[in-house]
Amino acid sequence: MFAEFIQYLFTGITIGATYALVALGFTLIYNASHVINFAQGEFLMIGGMATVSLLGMGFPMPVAIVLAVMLAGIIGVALQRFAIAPAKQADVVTLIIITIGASIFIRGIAQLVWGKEYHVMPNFSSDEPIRLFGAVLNSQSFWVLGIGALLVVALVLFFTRTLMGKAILATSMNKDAARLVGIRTQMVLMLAFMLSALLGSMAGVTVAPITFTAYDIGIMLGLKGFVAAALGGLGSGVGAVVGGLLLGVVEAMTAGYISSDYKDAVAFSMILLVLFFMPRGLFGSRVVERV
Amino acid sequence: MSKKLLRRAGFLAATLAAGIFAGAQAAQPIKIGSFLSVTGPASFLGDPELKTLEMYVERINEAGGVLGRPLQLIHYDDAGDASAARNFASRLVRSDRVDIIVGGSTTGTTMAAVPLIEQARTPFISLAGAVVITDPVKPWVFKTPQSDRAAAQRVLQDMKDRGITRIGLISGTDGFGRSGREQTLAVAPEMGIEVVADVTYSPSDTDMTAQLTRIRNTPGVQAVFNFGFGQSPAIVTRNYAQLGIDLPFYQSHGVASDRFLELVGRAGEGLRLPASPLLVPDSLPDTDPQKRVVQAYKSAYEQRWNTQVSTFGGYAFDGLMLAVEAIERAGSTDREAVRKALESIQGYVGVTGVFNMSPTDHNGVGPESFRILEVRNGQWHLIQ
Amino acid sequence: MSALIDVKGLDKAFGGVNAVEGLSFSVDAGQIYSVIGPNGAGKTTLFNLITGIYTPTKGEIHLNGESVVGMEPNKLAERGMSRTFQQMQICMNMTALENVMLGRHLQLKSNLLTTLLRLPSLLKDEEDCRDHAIELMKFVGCGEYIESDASAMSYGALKRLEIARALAADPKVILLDEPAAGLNGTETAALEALIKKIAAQGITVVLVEHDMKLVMGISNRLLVLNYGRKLAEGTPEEIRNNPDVIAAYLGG
Amino acid sequence: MLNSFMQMRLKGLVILAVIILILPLFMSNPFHYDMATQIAIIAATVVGLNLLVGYAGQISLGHAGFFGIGAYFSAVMTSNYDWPPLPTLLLAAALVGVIAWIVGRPILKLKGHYLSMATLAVGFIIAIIINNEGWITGGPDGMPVPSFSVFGWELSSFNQYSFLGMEVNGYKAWYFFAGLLLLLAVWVAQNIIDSPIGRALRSVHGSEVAARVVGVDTARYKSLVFVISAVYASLMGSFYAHFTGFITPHIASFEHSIVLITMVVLGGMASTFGVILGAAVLKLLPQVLADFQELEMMMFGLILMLTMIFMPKGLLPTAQKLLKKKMSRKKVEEQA
Repeated sequence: MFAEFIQYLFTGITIGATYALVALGFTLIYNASHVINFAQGEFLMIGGMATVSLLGMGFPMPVAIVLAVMLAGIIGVALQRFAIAPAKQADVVTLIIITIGASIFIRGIAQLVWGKEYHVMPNFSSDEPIRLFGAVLNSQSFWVLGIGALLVVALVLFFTRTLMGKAILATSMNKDAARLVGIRTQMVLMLAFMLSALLGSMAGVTVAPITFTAYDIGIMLGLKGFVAAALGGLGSGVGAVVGGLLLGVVEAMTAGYISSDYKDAVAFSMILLVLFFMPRGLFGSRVVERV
Repeated sequence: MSKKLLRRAGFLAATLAAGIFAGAQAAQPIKIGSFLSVTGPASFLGDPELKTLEMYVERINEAGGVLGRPLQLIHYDDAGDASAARNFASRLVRSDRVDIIVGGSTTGTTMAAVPLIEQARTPFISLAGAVVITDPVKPWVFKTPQSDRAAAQRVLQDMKDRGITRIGLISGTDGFGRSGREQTLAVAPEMGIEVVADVTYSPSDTDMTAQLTRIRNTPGVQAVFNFGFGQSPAIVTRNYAQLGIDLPFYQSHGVASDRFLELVGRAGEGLRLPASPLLVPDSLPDTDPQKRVVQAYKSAYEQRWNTQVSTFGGYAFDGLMLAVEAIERAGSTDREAVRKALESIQGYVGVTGVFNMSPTDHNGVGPESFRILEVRNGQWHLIQ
Repeated sequence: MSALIDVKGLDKAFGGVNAVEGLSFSVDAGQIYSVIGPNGAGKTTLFNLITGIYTPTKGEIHLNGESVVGMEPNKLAERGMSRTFQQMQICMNMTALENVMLGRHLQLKSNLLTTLLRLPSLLKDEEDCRDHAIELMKFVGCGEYIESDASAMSYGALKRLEIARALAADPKVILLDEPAAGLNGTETAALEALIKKIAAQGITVVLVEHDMKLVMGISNRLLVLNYGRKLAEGTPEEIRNNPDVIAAYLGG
Repeated sequence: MLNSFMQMRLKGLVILAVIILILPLFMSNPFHYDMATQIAIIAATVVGLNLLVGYAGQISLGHAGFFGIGAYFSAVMTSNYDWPPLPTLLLAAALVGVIAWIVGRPILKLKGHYLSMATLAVGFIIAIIINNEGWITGGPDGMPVPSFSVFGWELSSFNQYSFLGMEVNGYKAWYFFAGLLLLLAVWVAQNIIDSPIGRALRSVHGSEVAARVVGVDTARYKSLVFVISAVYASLMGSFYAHFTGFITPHIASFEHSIVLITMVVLGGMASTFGVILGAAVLKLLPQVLADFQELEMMMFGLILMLTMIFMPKGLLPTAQKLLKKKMSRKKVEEQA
């Protein structure tokens, strides 16, 4: 019984950690620009696919990963520069549609370049599963959790200890004021998109050995990331992490104990329920309407 | 790439122009229509299917065509979306006025097109699996893959031969998995097998450990059967190995491709599945009538496309060949005559099996055409 | 004469900081009543509390003898409360005239059926509404904008348009939040005349304003706020001579 | 003045009717009618969605769910229980209206992206139920739907009808029927927009606070427009099901919701005729791009992205603006 519970819990936490990283990507961009970037999932895809294809070219894994993540970062900057920045006067929905268009475009190119097939990526370390309290865990799960935790810590340090990070925070709070004190807000926005792309692609690389990777893997993971971000409260880093983990665990528990058919439905009902009582998610800021 | 794009644009303009000034047809080609899921979640079906059709239409035309007329392949990509499939089928029968349709990668896309094609009275050979496509029989609809019921029967038969009577079932919530699950649940009691655990996963799931743990903890399970297609069964297989479940493990024909072996790696050792002989052409005994056909298709495909052959391309091969055979037998493209000819095909040796069509059986292949394969040392191995 | 608006012991805290604290005052019907005070004194917060945009942390608000604490703004509008905003709230996706017609929302008797089928009763109603709105636009001095989109209007005109919208609801009391802010001398003079005209119709006017000349000239009574508390209340004469007010305003 | 306004309202409707009448001159085969009919039905759906998104400014990423309920309710009841199509379709719409009202009340309190999230969740849950309850819906592989019929008169695109002595093909009959539906949908939508209710809705978008202080019960109006747009979706879902003859859960999916809202934004929010254009463009684009095969997806994404970047107000409003500019320039030149 206990082993079963631990098994579900770990399954949920592993996948939840991925959701959390995607959700953090959403949060970063949301904070800097109030845009919901529906192309966020594509960064995961690029991370995974580029790594696989670089491995195929004979690069050693660490190099392949670094190059893949850099590629994603460049695409993130390009997305901001060429798709979001020219349309800054647009409506919220219009921006959503632009990011959806961008995600279809990126996916279309990935399909041309990398083909439609699913690809295997080897585990970072051993293939041997690890046994813990009677549960069996993929060693890669620990990589996912470890790298996830590391990225979160790095992000916290970045925002609290570096000038760049503080500039992003300032821009998110008040764009005009930030501009007045000499912050180049366009730079900051680009930086936010780049960071978010780096996060997403790292998530994509670390989960690829568990989930396989293909040109269209970003759709669902991106959507789940958005769900996690909204659950935790848009704009809240803690919210993104908690939302992601919670979503993953609820899915795994439902699949294990209740019904795998209605796993996603249970997760979505939970979100509705949370939003009924906390209209800004679990950790969303309680802003006062100013008139 | 821009050159390719330009050529494409030119081609588009030409087709548009041809559509507008319809009429200027010199050689009166036989029009083979097709809508396939070349992109999207079912692209692993549609992609080899399209490659096969393109390649063999080329080959047939090089050899002088059919009835002295060249074949013209008109193809659209439905991306796995049933509404798109229906619209493209509409375009094929109403705008392109094709003589016969070979297509429909999934049951969903096939069934969405069926009412329209039936009304338009155009022969249609589907490449999708579910039993509902040809049961009950629809006058104009045929199909080449063995039905999912046949697959279930074949797998359960093999289990029974090994003395297994209580199994756990795990299936996808997509069309293939759903229909497969229903057929398995329906067939099991007839064959004296009890399904004691029955769980599902969604095609977008990235981890099935929870579902498998549930099966493992169900008392009395002697074997596990995964009915699904796409990459999900590969994840199931890896999770299965990870959890260290040492019960016999079966997959369906939905993953019968070499690609699957690559995805699962060592985790696939020992699993069995029903498949066409395409995966093990050289292990077939020389007396097997399919051996020659299968070997020829495999080598031709792999040479032309420089990629591994898959069972799904085989469905398209059989579909096209049955269409050609029927047109030749009918001596014309008269639709009713072609339909009748299709119904009368007996003993046609294809890649998938030996087809015996009749007015009451528009599929023509049964469970016996499946071979049971086992993965040994990362290779398919024929179980005699 | 009984009080139209009666406020007792009003508190409003934002995250532990009191924007309004222990405030009590009352406004008699027919008065022009002004609220003044330095920036951040809680004037706009007070308006938001009275009109139901914010819910007070503590305290009572009575409108015409009825307790209205926690009531939605639209319910207050039904009871004759109307207002304008410091940061103007104009529907830029509509024409100027439609903005004023919106103000008559509560006076219209349309229902879903008459709307869907566009029955004659609806058309008649709409025509009356339109005529009334045109009259009001002329009344506030926006006559030349009747055919314009709201987005095409000047700042000063929009300020008057907002007043027209507030008047369209046939209110008992109208709350004007800094109507003179950003206006030039001539415009302010016109505004003063307008406020007097409104008051002359028997509508109670509550005013938040920085322009002392304007306020002292038209108000019957004044309330002075400082840091969310009442500093003084009285006639313009009393306020002018109040030592606390002088100290606060001269930075004592 | 009211008269000239009335005329303006009618002008749009008349132009639309004329387009529907002339279009057959350019359609050479049943497939064209097939596409045109679907465009009309989907356009009517987005005309309803536009009331919610374009006019009231409330984003719904789950509208395909309501479309799906309408389609499946009609399909299941008419095929499994032999209910007559017309009452079934109306009942479905009423049912969807009630569902939308119940879920709308709490979720419309949410703002911005949280509302998107909640509507997305509602749509997803509906799609999951349709997908999972295969015993009644046919599951992911879908189910066939009988033809539409009223009082024993069957409307099928494969029948032949004689009308005033003319022989009319079924597909043409369906086309004109769908055209009529679209005209009706537009007429009703315009009646709503150009009324106190419509004004209240637009004010919710323009300034919700302003709306509230002039007495608009914004919660009630948001619910109302949510219900109206859901009923539109349900009705058109039912017609779509009867017309196409086969439906799969895809029509209730998140992807389809995205397609619907994209039609609104692409065509032009708060422009009834714009969203019809949006529906036509988005429905025809895959047919046009079909010949590009593997480039199709990339091109679709690129076109969508570029259009929205350079015409953020949508196709029709941008075109109108350009036209107006040109006209006024001409006027200036003439005067000079």
